Order: sequence, then C-alpha cells, then structure tokens
Amino acid sequence: MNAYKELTLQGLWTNNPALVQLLGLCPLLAVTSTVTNALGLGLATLLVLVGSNVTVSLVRDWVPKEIRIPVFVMVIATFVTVMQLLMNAYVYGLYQSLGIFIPLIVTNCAIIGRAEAYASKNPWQKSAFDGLMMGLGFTLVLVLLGAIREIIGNGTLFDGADLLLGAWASELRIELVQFDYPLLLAILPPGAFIVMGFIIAGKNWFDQRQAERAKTPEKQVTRARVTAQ
Amino acid sequence: MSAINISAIEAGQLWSFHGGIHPPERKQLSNQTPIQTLPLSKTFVVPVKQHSGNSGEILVAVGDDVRAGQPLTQPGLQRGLPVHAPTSGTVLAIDEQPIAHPSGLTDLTITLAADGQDAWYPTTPCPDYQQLSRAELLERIQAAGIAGLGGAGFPSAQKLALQRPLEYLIINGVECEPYITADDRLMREHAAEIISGTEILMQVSGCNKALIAIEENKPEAIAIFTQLLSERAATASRIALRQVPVKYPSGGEKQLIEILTGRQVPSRGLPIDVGLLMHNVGTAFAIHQAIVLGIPLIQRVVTVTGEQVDKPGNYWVRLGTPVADLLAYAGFHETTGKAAQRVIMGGPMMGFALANLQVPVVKITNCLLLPSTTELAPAQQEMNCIRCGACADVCPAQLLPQQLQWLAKAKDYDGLEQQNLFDCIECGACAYVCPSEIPLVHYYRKAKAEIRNIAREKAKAEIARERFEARQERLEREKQERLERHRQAAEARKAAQAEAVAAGADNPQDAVQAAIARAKARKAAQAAAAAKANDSAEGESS
Amino acid sequence: MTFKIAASPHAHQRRTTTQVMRWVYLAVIPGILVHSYFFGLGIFLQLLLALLTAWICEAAVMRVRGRSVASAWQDHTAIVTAVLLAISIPSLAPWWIIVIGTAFAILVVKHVYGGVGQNLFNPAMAGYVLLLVSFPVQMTSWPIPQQLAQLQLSLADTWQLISSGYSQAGYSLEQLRSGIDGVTMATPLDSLRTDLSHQLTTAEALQKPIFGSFAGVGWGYLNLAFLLGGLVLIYQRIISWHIPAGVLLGLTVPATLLWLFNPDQSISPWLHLMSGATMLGAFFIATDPVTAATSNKGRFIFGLIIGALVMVIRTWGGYPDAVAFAVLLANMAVPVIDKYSQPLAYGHGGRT
Amino acid sequence: MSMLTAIIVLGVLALVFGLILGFAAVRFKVESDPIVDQIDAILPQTQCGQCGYPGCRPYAEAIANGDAINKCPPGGEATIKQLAELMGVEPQPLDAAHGTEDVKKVAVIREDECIGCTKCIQACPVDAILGAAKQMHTVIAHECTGCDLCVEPCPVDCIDMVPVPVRPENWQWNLEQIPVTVVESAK
Amino acid sequence: MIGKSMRHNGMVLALFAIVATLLIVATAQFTEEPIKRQQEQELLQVLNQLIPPELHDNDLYQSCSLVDHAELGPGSHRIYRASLNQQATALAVEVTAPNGYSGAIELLVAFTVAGEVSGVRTLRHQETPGLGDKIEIRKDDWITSFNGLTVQGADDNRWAVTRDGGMFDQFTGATITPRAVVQAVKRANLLFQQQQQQWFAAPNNCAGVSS
Repeated sequence: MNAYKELTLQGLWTNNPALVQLLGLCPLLAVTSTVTNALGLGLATLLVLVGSNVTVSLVRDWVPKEIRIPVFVMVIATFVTVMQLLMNAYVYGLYQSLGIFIPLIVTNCAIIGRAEAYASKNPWQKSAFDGLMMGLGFTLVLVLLGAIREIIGNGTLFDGADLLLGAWASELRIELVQFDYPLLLAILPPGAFIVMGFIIAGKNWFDQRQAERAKTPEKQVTRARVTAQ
Repeated sequence: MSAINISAIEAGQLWSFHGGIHPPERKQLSNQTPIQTLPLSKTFVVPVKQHSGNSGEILVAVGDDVRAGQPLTQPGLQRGLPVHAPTSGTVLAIDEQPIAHPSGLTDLTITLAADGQDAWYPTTPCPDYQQLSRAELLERIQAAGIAGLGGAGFPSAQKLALQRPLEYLIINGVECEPYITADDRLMREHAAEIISGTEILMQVSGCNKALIAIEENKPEAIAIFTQLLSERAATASRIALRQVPVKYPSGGEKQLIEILTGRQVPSRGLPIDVGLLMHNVGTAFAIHQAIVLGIPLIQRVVTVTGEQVDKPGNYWVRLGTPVADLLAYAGFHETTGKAAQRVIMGGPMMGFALANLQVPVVKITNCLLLPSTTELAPAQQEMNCIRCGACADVCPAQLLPQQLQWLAKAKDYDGLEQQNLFDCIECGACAYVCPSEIPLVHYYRKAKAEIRNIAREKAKAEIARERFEARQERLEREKQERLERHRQAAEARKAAQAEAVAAGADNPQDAVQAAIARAKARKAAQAAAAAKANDSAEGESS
Repeated sequence: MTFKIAASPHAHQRRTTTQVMRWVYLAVIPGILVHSYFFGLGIFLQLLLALLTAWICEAAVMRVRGRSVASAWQDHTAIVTAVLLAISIPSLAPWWIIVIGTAFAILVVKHVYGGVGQNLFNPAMAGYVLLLVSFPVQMTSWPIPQQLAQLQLSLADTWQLISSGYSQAGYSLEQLRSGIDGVTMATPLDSLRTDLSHQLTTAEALQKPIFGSFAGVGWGYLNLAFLLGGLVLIYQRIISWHIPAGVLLGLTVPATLLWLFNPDQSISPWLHLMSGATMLGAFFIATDPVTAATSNKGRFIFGLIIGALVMVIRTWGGYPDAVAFAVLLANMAVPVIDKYSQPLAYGHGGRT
Repeated sequence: MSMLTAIIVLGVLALVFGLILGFAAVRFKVESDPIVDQIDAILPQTQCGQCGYPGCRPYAEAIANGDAINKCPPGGEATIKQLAELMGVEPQPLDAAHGTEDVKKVAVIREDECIGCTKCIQACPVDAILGAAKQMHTVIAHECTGCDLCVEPCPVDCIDMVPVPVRPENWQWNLEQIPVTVVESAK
Repeated sequence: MIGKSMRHNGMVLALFAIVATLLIVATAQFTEEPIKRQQEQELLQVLNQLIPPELHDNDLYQSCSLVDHAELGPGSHRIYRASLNQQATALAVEVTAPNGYSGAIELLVAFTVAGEVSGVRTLRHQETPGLGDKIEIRKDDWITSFNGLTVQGADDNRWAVTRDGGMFDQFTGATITPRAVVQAVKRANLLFQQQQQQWFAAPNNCAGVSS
C-alpha cells in the first residue's frame, strides 16, 4: 500500500505535472479562464491519462523498445480522438468552449511523460493509479487556476457549469463579487501566466518552509575504506 | 603580419582604442620638484620574489655581510630572477614577512641591517656593449634582476629572449594613471640614459625601429626627447617620438599598441605576435644602468603623493625600504577623525591598499598615494546594477562589464570565459564610471582567482585520479603476483612431497587424515556424554 | 590610525544612480507642465497618488525582504516608475487606476524579479498594459484638451472626479469629455483610427477639431515638450542617443513608406511622431537602462524594433497607441539582441 | 469504404515506419556509455570514500546507475551543481550524513613521533606518503588529496590534517579577511 | 539481425495502428448521429430565441437556403424561413459585419414579415473582452435593443450609435463594435425588405453544405 501512498503524493504534490514538471502548459493556460472549463479539460485529461497509462502498461511487454514512442503516441491519440468524439456528441457546450484544446491533449507532455516514465515500467494497477493521481494533480491545479482567474476576472465561480454538468448545474454559479470593472487581465492569457507563476511560487515557498522545519533525519553512513588496512 | 600599415605608422599616424576615461590627473602635485634621494633606512626587507614568475635560490645566510648590489639570490633551477642587496650591511633574518601584495600576506624575505657605509659590491661596467653578444646581454639583464618596472614586473630578459621577427620596439612613457609622475620625472632628468637603454634593447631584440610614446600632458619630457633625438641624427632615424592624446588607460600595453600601430594583440597572445615589443621607460633606464654601468636593479623612482603628505614628489628609493620610512620622510600626516586612511600602492585606478606600513618597496612599486577623503572619497555603498551600460562604453577591452558582473555573481565560470573575462586588464575604468558604485574589477579579480583555482584543482584531481588508478593497478598486480607465488610454492611443496613419498617417507597427507579422524572420534565421545547428562537432568526435573 | 582596505579603483566619477534617476524625472517637467496646460490639473493628483503608492509598496517589499527601506527609496528608481506611469494614463482616471497600476509595477514587475536592475520588463509600461488590458474603458477615456472643452475644471473638481467619478457640480467624466459640439472626443490617434476604419480618408478624418492645426490639440506640444526633455537627457549624457534615434527611425521610415504608398488610408509620419506617447516612449521609456539592450549597437536595434512595432500596431493592431506594447515586446527580445550585438572584444579579430 | 481506406493507410504507414525504426535501431546503435567517465571527471578525486564507495570511480558508476548526487563532501556544492547539470536533475543540498564541506586540507606527519609502521602508506589511496618500515614517513604535500584516510590507521596519532596554507598565488581576493594593522600615532 | 528487427517492429507497429484506427472508426460511427443532432439543436436554440415558437410550426433547421449578397458580407449566407400554417412569418439571416474592432463579427438577425427586427444574436466575434464583447447576450443585453425596430430607408439616420447622432447606445469606451453591428443589421434589414419575396420562395438547399 505504501507504493500507492507514494504515488498519491507524487501526483498531487511533489511531482505534480503542472506545478513541478510544468508539462501541458499550453492547454493549462489557455482554458482556465473559468472553473468550468478548467474542470472539463482536467477531467478529459485525467480520463485520457488513466486510459493511456493502463493500455501502455498492458502492452508494454509486447512493444519493442525502438517503437515504443510511436506506439504510446498512437495509444494516446486514439484515446483523445475517442474522447473528443464522445464530448462532441454528449457535452456539446463544453466541447465548444474547450474547442481546440481537446485535440491538443495529444501533445500534452504530461501524458506521454507518464507513459514513458511510469506506465512502461510498472504493472497496470499501479499505472492506472499513477494516471489517476497525476491526472487529479493536473486537474486540481487547473481548477485552482481557473477559480482564481474567474474570481479576479469575473467575480464569479462555476460560471457556465451547466455546459459541463447539465442544466441543474446552473444552480452552482456563485456570484462572489460584483465588480464594476473586473480585472480583465486575469481571464486573458497573460493573466494565466501571472497567476500560474504565483501558484508555483507559493508551492515552492511552502515546500521550502516545510524543508526548513523538518529535522534532517539522523542517518548513519558507513564510510568505505578505499584501501586495505 | 600586417606590413600594410607600416607606412602609416612611419608617417606618425595615431589610432584610437575603444572607451577610456578622463579622470582628474592631479600630476602637478608631485611633478614639480626633481627626484630626491631617500636617505638609507636602518633595515631593509627584501622579498625574494618581486616579479611575476618563480623566485630564485637564496645565496646568503643569516649573519652574512653583504654589499650594495650583491646578489642575494640566483636564478637557480626554477629560473627565477635574482634580487640584490640594496645597501651594505648584515643579513638579520630570512623569514616570512608581510609583503606588498593586496592580500597583506607574508612571503619569504631577507632582512638586512644596513651598516650605513653603503659599500658597493664590485660592478662590471661595459660602455661598449655593442661588442657583447645577444646571449651575454640577456645574461647581464637577467643577472641585474630587471623586471618590467611599469607594473606587471615580468622579467625583462625573458621577454627579450623570445626570438620572433619584430617591427617595432615601443618604449612606454605614457604613464596614464592619475597622480603618478615617476616616469615623467625620470624622462625629464634621464632622457639620455633612457635613449641609451632603448638602443641596448633594440640591439638585444634585433629590432631596428623604436617608438617612444609620451602622453601629451608631459610637455617637458616631450621637449627633452625631441631635442635629444634631433641632436643625434643617427639615433633619430631609428627612434621616433610619438605624442599620445591624454586618455586613461592609453598606457596599457595593449591599448598603447593599438594607438601607435592600429593593431590589436590577439586575445591571450603577446605583443610579439603582432611584431611588437614593449618596455617601460623605467626598464629602459634600468637596462642602461645594468649594461653600461653594471649596476643591478636596487633602486627605483617612487612617487609619493596625495593630500596627506607634506612633501609630495618623487624619490629614489632603494628596494626593500619599508614604506613607513619613505612616508615618514615625505611627511605623511594621518587623517584626523573617524575616517580610515588609505595608503595605496600604485595609482588610484589600479593600485591596491596596504594593510601594513612595514611592507617594503619592491621593483613594481611606482607610487604611494595617500589621499584625503575629500580628494578620493571612499567607495559608497554598492547598489544594484541598473544595466546603464556606462561601463561597456568605457571598457578599453570592449567587454561587457555588467554582463561579467552578473555572471561573476552567479559564479557562472563558463559564461565568464565565453564573455572573455581573461581579456580584462583590470584598468578600473568600468568601476570608475559605475553610477551604482559596484566594485566591478573586484568581482572580476575574485572570479579570475576562482577560475584559476578551479583549473588548478582540476589538474590536481586528474593527477590524483591517475595515481589512484596506478595504485589500484599495482595492488591488483601485487595480489596476482602473491597468488602466483603461493601457487608456485604449493606446487613446489607438492612436488617435494611426491618426491619424498616416492623416496619412501611417510605421506604427510596420511598423517593429516589420521589427525582428523582422531578429532572426530573425540567430538563424538563428547556429544554422547553430553546427551547422557541431559537425559539425567530431565529425569530429575519431571 | 587604521587603514582602510578597498578594492581598486579608488577614484570614482561622482555620478550616482540617484543622480541619473533625478535627471530623468526632472527632464519630464516640461512635459508635465504642457500636459497640465492642455489636460488640466489632474496630472498632479495622479503624480501624487503614484508616488505615494510607489513609496508605500517599495517600503512594504523592503520590509518583507528584510532590507533597508531607506536604500530602496534612495536610488529614486521607484520615483521614475511612478512618474512615467502617472503621465501615461488619462489624467482624470479614477484614483484606483493609478494605484493598481503603480502597485503592480513596483510589486510584481520590479520586485518579484528581484528589485532594481533585475526586472525583465519596463515596470511603468507593464503597469500601463495591465491597466489598459484590464480597464480599457477608463484607460481610453482621455480628457479632451481644455481649449476644446465646454467646462473648465478647478483643482477641487479634478480631485472630486478622480476620487469619486463626479465633479462637484455632478458631471460625470463621460459628460465632461463631450466637446463643444457635444460629441465625446477620442485622442487624435484613436479618432483617426476609428475614422479610417470607417472608410473615411485621412484628410477627411483630420478635419475634426481635435486635430487643430498642429498634430492634434495638445498632443503635438506635449510631444515637443518630451522631445525637449529628452534632448536635455542626451546632452547630459544620462541616456545615449541610440535608443531614441532607433525608435524614431524605426517608426518614421516604414510610416513614410506606407504614407507615400497610400496617403489616404494611413497616418502621416509627422502625426506618428507628434502624437500619442511617441516622444515620451522614445526618450524616457525605451531608454530605461534596466530593460534595454546593453551595447550601443544593441540599443539602436532595440530602438528600431520598438519604432517599427509602434508603427505596425498603430496601423494594423487593436490599440490606437502602441508604445507600451512595443516596449514590452522589445524587452522580451533584449537577450537575443544582446547576444547578437555583443561587441568584438579587444584582440578577438577586430584589428590584427 | 473511407473507413477501410483509413485502416489500410494507417496500417501501411505504421508498417513502413516500423521497418525504418527496426532498421535504424540496429544500424545506428550507440555502443558504450561514457557517462561514467564524465561523472568521474567532475568528482574531486580525493578518493576519500565518504560517499560510501571505495573511491571516486565506484561512486561515479553508482551515480550513473541512479544513486544520489549529493554524497560528496569534498566536492561540495560546486560538484553537486555540475553533476546536476550533467545528469539533468535538480541540485540538492549536500547530504550531511556523509560529512560536511570543509576547507581543503593536507596531511602532515609529525615526523619525530613517527615509528615507521607503514600503516598510513598502505592507507593512502594516491600513494602520497613516502617511507619504509622502521623509517620515518612523510607526506608529499602536493600529491595529498586531503582525504584523511591515513589518520585513523596511525597507531601513534602522529598525522595532522592541516588546512592548505593561503599563499599570495592562490589567495582569493577577500579584502574583508585582511587583518589591518593598527599603527599607534607616531607623534 | 536487421531483417528480424525490421520485421518485428514493422508488424507490431502496424498492428497497433490498425487496432487504434478501428477503435476510432467505431467511435466515429457511433457518435455521428448525436453530433449532428447537437449541432442542429445548438442552432435551433438560437433560432428559437429569435423567432418565438408561436410564430412558426415548421422545422426551421430544415427550411434553410443559401443566398449571396454583398450586403451580407463575402460568401454565401444561410437564411432560415419560419412559417405558420404554410404562411411565411419570419426569417433569420446570417450577416457578417466586416468592420469590427478586431475583424469580422458574425451575426444572426431575424426579421418578421412586417420588416421589423425580431432579434439579433452574435454567433462569432473577436472583440476586446470586457469592451466589445458586450454584443454577446451572455454579457450584456445591448443586443436586444434592436428588437422591434425597422429601418426606414437607406438614409434613416436613427440607425446609428448615439455618438453619430443615432438611437443606439454605444457602450462606454467602445464605438467601433456597436457601430459595426448597427450598420450590419441595418444593411440586412434593408436587404430583407427588398429581397423578402425571393428569400421566402428560395428552395431548401443547405443540406450537405457544411457551415
């Protein structure tokens, strides 16, 4: 079970694909103008990630080293295309607002990164869990970024949630602040960069403080004798 | 080599170099009076190494009596430059003393107690030096302990020993650094000797053209040289005078070469790579003294200046004289108030502050500057670089000082080398103009020292690795050899046994087998006894 | 007596960063005066707000970073940022505009990167762009020149407007921006751009009263005033001529070509030079040493890029004036410019 | 129909690329991995064993196989930084369990106390100690890496580790460290 | 060696490609219908906002025709006719306003047979967020100010923004965007008044032409 705990920690925090590996920034920054969009893309990425990780892990023994990258890309591309078609068919509104960024999931380095770094070396259960946690980590950052940008730039939360979750979700919309003049920058792409920068800075600051607080573990290392006594 | 611009050089054309600054010259302070001779001190501290390169081997022992001009060291195995006794007296000590170095560290010195007689060691004058061979001349220059008196202190004979085609010998009388007038006074008072020294240098280097460069702010020196050269037609055809516009650092070797010839010395190259050789006027004078009069380098002109001295001027100072004695004679009065006094050896741009006044005057000491805080205000607090680029505008090496500064702070040594840190001549122009008062040169020096150290460490690590691997190999070999020996010994033993058995002796192998059988029997008996004892014990307890 | 150990050189030219910065903000004074003559007293209130915000932000950051507050104020760089931002925004903009802009410039653009000398982007212009992108309405509501306005504003009126949005008499900014003919006025560049997109020719567009006789009422003289200040800076060797020359050339040459080619649909080079923030940008903003290229050649290229970008954005872009965007874009190009304009060091083959 | 085309086209394309890759994999194979040599070149070669490996080369091999890069106290921060760059990982602080970065030192034998046991000679990884049984030993200072492996075996504790002296040649331009002489007023 | 490696890699890769393509093809087939329905519904939703259900009983989506008029902008434009009991009642037309602040604005404008505007919606635009994007119904109801109005001839001066002396508010700070929209709607209305007969009579020919 320890391995799963470690995977959770890795995906959500220490090796978070968005905050630490800085992978998949293009969709990350482009679609996070609202929580709804962020959540939509996050979930789509998560599904693709889990699917591709499991598939890659299952086929890893049959894929020769030389062609593993093309195979991984093909697996991911298939999942994304299927996902795109399904979204187009059943969550049309969200499909429209996420637009071009769904096909771009194919090029989200986080996914092929996990396939190569983890799934191709580990059994499918662990790979699935790794995909889940990495995807969750990615989604959480997306949602956080989306929330901050939406609040600053629009004064709302869950604006347009009905597009993702159906008509009932329009109830979710919260008008937090009524701005006369919202800070438009926040929902424009440069705002995404700036807010993302602050989130990363915050994480690093937190980690550093934790590291300072943590006592260095006492560890005994036996020094090797280089030479005969 | 560019023969194309020879005619332009001949025509007296001057070029210019990038950047440069015009700090207040303040030469009037010390160039008004003739050079005075400093009275002999009671003790002299002669550092064994006063030049760049290796030190020589010490020839004297504590208690020895020496005379003025007597060599205290000889080149020896390390091909060092000799130093000579500045006056007659007794060797008091040979030990580590603070030396004139920015670090304030100590180095090996020979301390002399002067006897006041100033008796001279026999000299070998040679007025008709034309008869001497090149090798002999070089030998004499070396033996006289002459190192470049302009500042770097590179042994002159070594510089002259390089044999390459030469177009010009340049005699550097620019003395561009503010305050310093040692060369100025020397040129005014000893022009003939300098010209004589120049001729010797031309003979040694096999160069038949020389340029004497003097900055335009020394009209008296220029007048004297013009006159002397015009009086001697034979000389004038070979030696030309060039007046150099006032700009700091036009006296820098590379900068002066660009001014006079329009050529640039290749990076990490030498002037000789572009057919040029440069010596300072002081060196020319010293060579004249050494060859014609046979006097080794035991004294030099030192400018003592600044508002904190009563008698600013130039002094003939014996090498090894403690700075304190010179300052006392020149009337140094300390600053009052809290502000700390700076005693600068060298000029305001490139000199270094002394931590201790007991350090001796050495071959490269051209100036002692004692500024008041009003004339040279101490550095203010360093502020952040605002990338204004003023430093790049004045850098005579056309480097990007601010870039170097960022890299030096970031300890990016590869980046520093890419930005040609080692082309920096440490002239200080960048730090002079820096509005944020960043001690730029200091950063470069630190970085340079660090890079050199890293290179040294790297070389050392490489040697250590080789030694380690050699040792591993040796151990492995020894192990193999040992095994081999054991094997051979065992075989020999076997053979011997076989022989013995064959000869009818007991087979030792049988004896061993018998011993083992005995031991086994004993063990079995013991085990049986123990089992019995156990049984009985159990019986009792139940 | 003790000896002071210091690194060479021991001599120093006495021109400090503080003095450099002081020259910069002294040289904008003519511009500020002309500005107040045409657009009223609002500029002084904006300056005041900007300076206060800048000082408070600097002090706060320095306290947080555990550095001396005095040292941050001492170098006067924050003053320059505040002044440049204050004269860039419409002078009757609400108070929170300048406060947000200055705070962003100081806190995020300057100090997040590490403070003086470390920032990648020109703080004043980054602040300006933040404001322009976020509050386009306020940032494009330039007051009309007083000479064309129906109502003249007292200082008290101005203060009321900036602090609450209404003058003492209860007029809103929008109402006050109506000209003599009752039509709200845009800046000359904005007006021209609108009209051009409206299928008017340049000549027709220039008939509007805002243009007056000289490159737009107020704006022409404002640019002349900044030009004057800029020339003083060059004369004082605070800035080198390379960047302003680059900007003006980079703007004028393509603008002239376009104008010769298509005079009816383009802005004349003269109007380009004498309107908007051209001179302010060329002499005061682009020349910010921290964010400009380093070598003289690099500076000239940097200027050319800004000038050309200004022209391109003004002609085809989404915003009528473009100096801020052009400067920020060129800031991003600085490392590349520096890399390729690095002078050949002595002894590296320049002369042999 | 179009679907069949898609399947065929993609299948054939994949087949062709697979063939190319299969060819390239054999044809352009890179043989040895010189990474160990590169790592070894960065390590300070003190051969001190503080990393837990018998010598720098074994540690270099361990790093190449994924061991942590922060186990070398003599190299200190600079070495970690270089290793991080070479290995493409984040630099980490020195693992204190292996020791701390210290000034460069050199071993010196107090010669009058030396009994000539040769134990230190056997311990020295770079053969920097000269001597023979029952004869006095001495350290070749400029070959000594300062690893202090010789200190412990010495039965009479006559080996000192002294910091490498600062000479004007290797001085680091730290003006703050210069002791300033206070001169009493001459008057 | 090479032959074996090539054969193996080629086969595996091809196998994967075929399986992947099969999967995609299957999904595409499966989702084809729903996707079409979604797109239809999307447009219908807008159309129904513009043409109230009580005004029509026909399938607006099917009753579509392509027309070419310079006034509507370059290229073909779709018109959707509404009828109640076979009686033409209203019509929606796609209009391009080419002179927005940042490029063209795509509008859908509906008119009743009486010639008055029954509604306008923005389909696509790139106007400045926070400024020009108030033409979206989601952001502002400015777009509804057209409802019920009619252009009285080409020189109807009321059809302009207030800045130009017309009756439509420009929203603060931006004039170009509303001006472009007002002009486009005006042009469309004039064209509708003139083309009404032909447009209602035009055949349904949108099918197969993707938008």
